[in-house]
Amino acid sequence: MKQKEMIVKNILNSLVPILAAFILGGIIILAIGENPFTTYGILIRKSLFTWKGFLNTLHYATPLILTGLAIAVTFKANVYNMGVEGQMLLGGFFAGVAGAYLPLSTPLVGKLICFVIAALCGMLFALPPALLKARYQVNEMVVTLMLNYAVAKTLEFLTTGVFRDKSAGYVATPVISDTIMFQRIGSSRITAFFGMALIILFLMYILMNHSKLGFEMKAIGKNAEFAEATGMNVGKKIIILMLLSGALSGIAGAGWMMSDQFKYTLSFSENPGLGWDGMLISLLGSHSPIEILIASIFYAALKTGSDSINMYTSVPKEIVEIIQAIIILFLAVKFIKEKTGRKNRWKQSRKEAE
Amino acid sequence: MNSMVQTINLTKKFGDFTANNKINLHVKEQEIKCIVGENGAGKSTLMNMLYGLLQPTDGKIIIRGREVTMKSPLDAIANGIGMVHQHFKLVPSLTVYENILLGLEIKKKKGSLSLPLIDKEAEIKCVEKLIRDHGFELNPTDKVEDISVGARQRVEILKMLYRNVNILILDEPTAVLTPQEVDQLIHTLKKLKEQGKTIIVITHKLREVMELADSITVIKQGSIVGDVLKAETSERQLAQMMVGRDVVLRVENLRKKSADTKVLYETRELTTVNETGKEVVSDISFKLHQGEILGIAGVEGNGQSELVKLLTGLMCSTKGNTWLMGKDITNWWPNQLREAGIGIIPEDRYAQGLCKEMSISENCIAGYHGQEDICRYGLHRTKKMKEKRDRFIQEFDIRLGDPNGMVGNLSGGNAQKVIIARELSAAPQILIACQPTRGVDIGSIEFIHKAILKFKEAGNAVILVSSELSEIMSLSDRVIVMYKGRISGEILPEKTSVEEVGLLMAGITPTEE
Amino acid sequence: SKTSDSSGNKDEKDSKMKVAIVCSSAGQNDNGYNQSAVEGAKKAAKEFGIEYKVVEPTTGVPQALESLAEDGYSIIFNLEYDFEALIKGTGGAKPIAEAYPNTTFICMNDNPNQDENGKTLHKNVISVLFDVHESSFVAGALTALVIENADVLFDQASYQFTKADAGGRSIGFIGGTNSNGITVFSFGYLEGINYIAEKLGVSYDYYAKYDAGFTDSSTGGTVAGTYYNQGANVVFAVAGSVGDGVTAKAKEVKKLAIQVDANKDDQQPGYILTSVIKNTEVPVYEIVKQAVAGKLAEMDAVQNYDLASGATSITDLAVIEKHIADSGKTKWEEIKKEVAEAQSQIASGKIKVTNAQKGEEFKAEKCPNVVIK
Amino acid sequence: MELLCNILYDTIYHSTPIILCVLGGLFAYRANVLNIALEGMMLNAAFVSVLVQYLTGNIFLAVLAAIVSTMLWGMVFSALGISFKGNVIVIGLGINLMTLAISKFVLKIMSLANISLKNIGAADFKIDIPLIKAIPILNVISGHPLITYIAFLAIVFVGILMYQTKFGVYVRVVGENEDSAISLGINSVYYKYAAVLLGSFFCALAGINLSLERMAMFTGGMTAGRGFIAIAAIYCGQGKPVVSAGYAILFGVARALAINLSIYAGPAAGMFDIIPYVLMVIVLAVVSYLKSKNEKLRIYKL
Ligand SMILES: Nc1ncnc2c1ncn2[C@@H]1O[C@H](COP(=O)(O)OP(=O)(O)OP(=O)(O)O)[C@@H](O)[C@H]1O
Ligand SMILES: Nc1ncnc2c1ncn2[C@@H]1O[C@H](COP(=O)(O)OP(=O)(O)OP(=O)(O)O)[C@@H](O)[C@H]1O
Ligand SMILES: [Mg+2]
Ligand SMILES: [Mg+2]
Repeated sequence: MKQKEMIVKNILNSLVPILAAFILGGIIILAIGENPFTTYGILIRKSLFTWKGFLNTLHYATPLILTGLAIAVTFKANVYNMGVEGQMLLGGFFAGVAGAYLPLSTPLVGKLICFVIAALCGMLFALPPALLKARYQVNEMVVTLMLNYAVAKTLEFLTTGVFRDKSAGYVATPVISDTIMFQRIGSSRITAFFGMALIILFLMYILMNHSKLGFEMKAIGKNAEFAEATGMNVGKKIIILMLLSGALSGIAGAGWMMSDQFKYTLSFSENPGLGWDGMLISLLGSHSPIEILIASIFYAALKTGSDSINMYTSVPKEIVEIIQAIIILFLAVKFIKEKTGRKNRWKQSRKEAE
Repeated sequence: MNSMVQTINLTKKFGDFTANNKINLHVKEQEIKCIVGENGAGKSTLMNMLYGLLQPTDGKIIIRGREVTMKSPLDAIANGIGMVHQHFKLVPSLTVYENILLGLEIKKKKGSLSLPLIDKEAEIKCVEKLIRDHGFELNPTDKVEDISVGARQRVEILKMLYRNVNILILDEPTAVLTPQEVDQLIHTLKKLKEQGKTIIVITHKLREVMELADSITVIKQGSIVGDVLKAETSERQLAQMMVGRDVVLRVENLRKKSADTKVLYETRELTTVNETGKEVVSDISFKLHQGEILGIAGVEGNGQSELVKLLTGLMCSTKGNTWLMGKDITNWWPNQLREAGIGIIPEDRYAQGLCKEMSISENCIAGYHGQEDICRYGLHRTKKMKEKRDRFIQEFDIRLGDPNGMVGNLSGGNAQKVIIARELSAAPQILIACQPTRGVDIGSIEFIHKAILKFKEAGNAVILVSSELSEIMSLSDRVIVMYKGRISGEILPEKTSVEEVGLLMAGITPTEE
Repeated sequence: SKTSDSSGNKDEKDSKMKVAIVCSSAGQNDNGYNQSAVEGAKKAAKEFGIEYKVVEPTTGVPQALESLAEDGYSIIFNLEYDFEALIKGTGGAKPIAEAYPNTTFICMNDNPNQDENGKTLHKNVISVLFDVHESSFVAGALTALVIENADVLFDQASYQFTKADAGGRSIGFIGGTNSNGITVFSFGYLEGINYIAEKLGVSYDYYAKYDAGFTDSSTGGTVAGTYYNQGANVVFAVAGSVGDGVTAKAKEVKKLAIQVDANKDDQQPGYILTSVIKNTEVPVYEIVKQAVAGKLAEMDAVQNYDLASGATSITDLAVIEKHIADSGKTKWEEIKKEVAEAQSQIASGKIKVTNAQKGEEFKAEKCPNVVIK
Repeated sequence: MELLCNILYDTIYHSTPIILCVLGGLFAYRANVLNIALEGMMLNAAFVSVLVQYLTGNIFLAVLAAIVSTMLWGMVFSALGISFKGNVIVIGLGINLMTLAISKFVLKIMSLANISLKNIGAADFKIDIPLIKAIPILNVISGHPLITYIAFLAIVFVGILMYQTKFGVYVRVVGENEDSAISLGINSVYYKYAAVLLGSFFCALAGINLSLERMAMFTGGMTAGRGFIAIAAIYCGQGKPVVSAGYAILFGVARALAINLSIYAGPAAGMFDIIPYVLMVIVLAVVSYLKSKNEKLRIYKL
């Protein structure tokens, strides 16, 4: 009974904002003289209700799942790794460079090497802020934010300089070798990378909910002093979590490189970027792996849907971004108050006690 | 004498749990009323209603014969009611005078024009006068974060006095005070009463009740179970009313002379500095023998807190060593200390001992969450965790509503029992217990004291740090007293008077005869 | 709306030729490169009754190309530099060009449709190249001539040029990124400046930045500001919206800027000397026209648009002309003549301009009268 | 000499919007509502001011519209974050996305890639200070638009507001110990709202400065992360007005250096852009190191 109530409440809490956002968006669409129903029909049908479209949506959700997890493992511990975007770019870039320049002849080992390189790059980025935080309590949010810009600029410099594909008429690194490209499955864009992300998601679920590290992560997030006093060695854990986050981000970048982009361009992660999207996804999913999965797919559906709107209607596709922003604003608020839930639980427990 | 505060059938429900049930409280003008009761009895709830922080579900509040409804603390203050909360509501980064005048700032004036700027000088003067008028010891320009707990409490009281209240409510004012500060407070309150104030005090300490009160109200499970005059009652009777059975008010250590038992634990010349580089713990050396309780006493702010952090791995030393059974454990981390066999009951229950927002079972394993019985291949075994929790609940008589709930829902005493259960059941050889009974009701105190003694008698050793001198004197075999970061003396409790200890705590070494 | 008569009968609609334009990240309203292409399509739609669609991809160009081809578009213009999936195929998929043989894909600005030996790979891919190096050369020549004669040409009150002998022989170049597509402008421009400088026996300083990006116009403003402060009298921006910051700065410091892609002379009238036009309207219209006539298959796989084609050039200078002082009118006519002369020499092949887009290397010794800073 | 003047002038130029954002974010930071929407609010003001100027040609209206609309975003932020107790980081990011999307949407409907004002230019906004204008080097102080002067004066103003007035004290109290504020009848919600709204007012000035005053144009995403830099500066200065503004200026210096020196750097110029970011990290690391050098405590304040 209690369980059911909670589930209904959760569902309502996510559906109401989405509906409200669509209604507001619909008013805007009406205002510019278009039909909101056909627009929404196209938005949703193409990205979720056709088989190929759905698989494409999953493909675009894949890096988001990983960056979302990368955010979750630090944010949950109250450590703010805002550098996921930069770590992802760094991972993607060097996976791409390795994929293009190293003689990687076997698909599996080749990919593995690229992933390892990318994970190391992400960790390398995460290390300075982690050490500074653990040693001298330097605010990690500021450091990662700054390093993000520094990394983006550096990669731009490298892409336009040493690693530039001289034969291309535009700025890009050389295309990675065929062997390490993830192969498409069927006619959709989905690749084995999605499966890989699911496995990582599962492992992270176990890690976050059933492991010692997960327990410590939670404790640090809720009360760092308590965590330190009960021997969790907070400084060390911060470093571990930051490195884990960096590795996940790096892997996200490498996978995106090997399954979709195949070369590093200055728009490798688009605007606002897979890392930033991941941050929103993680926050919307309250840093829980399952919810992150759902949020990523929803987010990717809006992305592919905006392409459909662009292609099949004359509504500016920017409308999708507006709807997306409205959804985010509304999702930030729990319309049906958690409080009542807690009181109910309290009541329940009192009754049991008597 | 007139009635000052009266409640008629005052009831407060949280959901369908009744925290206060038809309370008929009666406080006379210019009396000190003490309210006692177990943890969770509903004392704070009642007071919060009188101060406008909670709205009653039912019933009336009558102040000076007039029925009032109070929607916020502002209404209460307007009705002349002030409250000093157990957890101070001060702003640490502001100064004493800023805190006192918060909300009633004095503005700069230019002629008859009032500027938007705060007139700091006028404020300081005003607060200085206030401090003088009431004979308090405070420096108005000190920052609150830099002053002692006792001083903070005086700031809270002044804050209310400045607002001209004549009914003053204090919720567990002595829980965090040193004995000296308690005496000072009692003195202050009595003086305030002479000045015509009416005072309501909640406390768990019956000694204070007997010293302070004119009349006493006992609350149990949300209802009044006793209303007596001080002159007509005794500590024992009060305890009996509160708990519903006879309570041993002073659990005594039966000090068996166990000469020359093994040294389990030793520190030599432990020294550390605070973040400004000032030495706060200097050359602390002591030995702890098997079967011994070593008390550490001292006025708060004399380095005990830092010493405890040093001993429990929350702080690093700049000099000196610690040994556990001959093994050097200097600067080990808390997890290493626990593994080596040191149990830790930390000073601040909700800051270091427990995590309010985590479940009871999670709190039951914290600190031992890597041990094999509950953690295999880095993964936690939920079933074993639950079993452990249920065992604790049983063995340590932890009373709670929902075993799957959060620790934050437990009352103070029961929360403390979770820590005791966790630390003792790991079978350590040394227990470092800091303020183990702070804010805990007498029933639980009895339980905790017995548990500590039992642990010692099983051949282990305890370091007991407490600002409650009576606790130290009754439990310890040997006591060291700290003053300004150093050991100012070592005594045997059964051979020493409380006065002598007080002198040591003030840094005065009595000349040996 | 673009798919106008939805009430029209279905057969007729299906039989219409469908053309799509996949925009680059600058978007369809960039007042330049993309917008011109759309104009071309619009014009063709009006004349030939075709149906067209403008797409700004969110999830990448390959995805857009695929969807459009699948939806039966017969001509797809790709304005973004992203040809890998189209020509070579990525991720184990067939090249898109091969997967959709009935669609003709147009690659703008590049010729990716060839193997190492220069052999054409796909028959249904047409590459379109613009000789912007030549128009840049013309712009360079114009720039030097204007700087040399600035005091006569312009009214002293409305402009604040640095005197030519007092460091005013400096010119700035701001590029979005360091790619062939950008440097091709710079090198042509340089050679144009050198052409005049050599004639007059003077020497110019050349400041260049190739990584200003395409979006942050305030970066453009600042960088241009430093160039103008160094004495530069003209700054040439090939950097999308960043260029808009440059022109705003030009107005602020009362000097001149040069824009790119479309005729943007009107953006800050009087402060934009000219724009180096890359007019995508021409090829879009041309190709659709051929397709309607059924002659698409006969078109060369590489379409090169030079000065003569009108697809690339500098503007007609009509806007700046209005700001020429009366005293300078005659000089201005002379300058125009000289510029036209250079133009014809290029057309006749007498002047050879480095074309970085084809991978030609720029040789500094060819330009002794321009010092690259 | 010339170079020095350029660097100094550019420092002022680049610091201004960041200083304003810092001042805007300070109060919210102190009131314990992290306002990550500085970026979006600034973008909104940049957009609206230029748009209204473009449509009406009325400067007064443009500035007014920018300020009012930005403060409306402040209201949205406060309503969702303070009254409805939503997650302020999500709301902040949401507003950032929203303002960006709206500007893109409107530009798309108007078929423009950016708005470039023709009848008014950046030069029209510049104000010379009579005497200082003539003094070498010091003259870099002269020749800036109005809001630039306001920004620097506002540092002092905000300092006074924060430490000498009731408002400042209450905002800090609300942020530090909300219970204390409530128990004394201070309306904490009101002060949080006020802190956020004051912040959006400053962000509006930053936006107007960025687009209308300095460039007389708007391009999508022209705020280019300045709001986040401001947040970093606030954190570095721990919410103290002068120190935080100092970090903003430090960033401006680094930016000015990078831009002016990169002219001489040849191919390495691209790497100069990272100077400001790396410098911020280094300064912060050194400051934190010095502060925690003596720290023997192992407890983290997260
Ligand atoms: N806001 C609330 N919601 C639900 N239950 C509450 C709330 N506040 C208090 N309670 C419950 O009401 C009962 C009375 O609490 P109260 O704080 O008055 O106890 P107390 O006598 O002050 O205890 P202690 O001695 O620990 O201070 C407790 O069981 C408590 O759990
Ligand atoms: N909303 C709530 N739901 C459940 N339990 C609550 C709630 N609010 C308070 N409690 C519990 O009620 C008890 C007393 O609450 P209160 O806030 O009065 O504590 P206190 O007297 O200030 O604190 P202490 O326990 O330190 O004496 C605590 O155990 C607390 O956890
Ligand atoms: Mg209480
Ligand atoms: Mg209590």
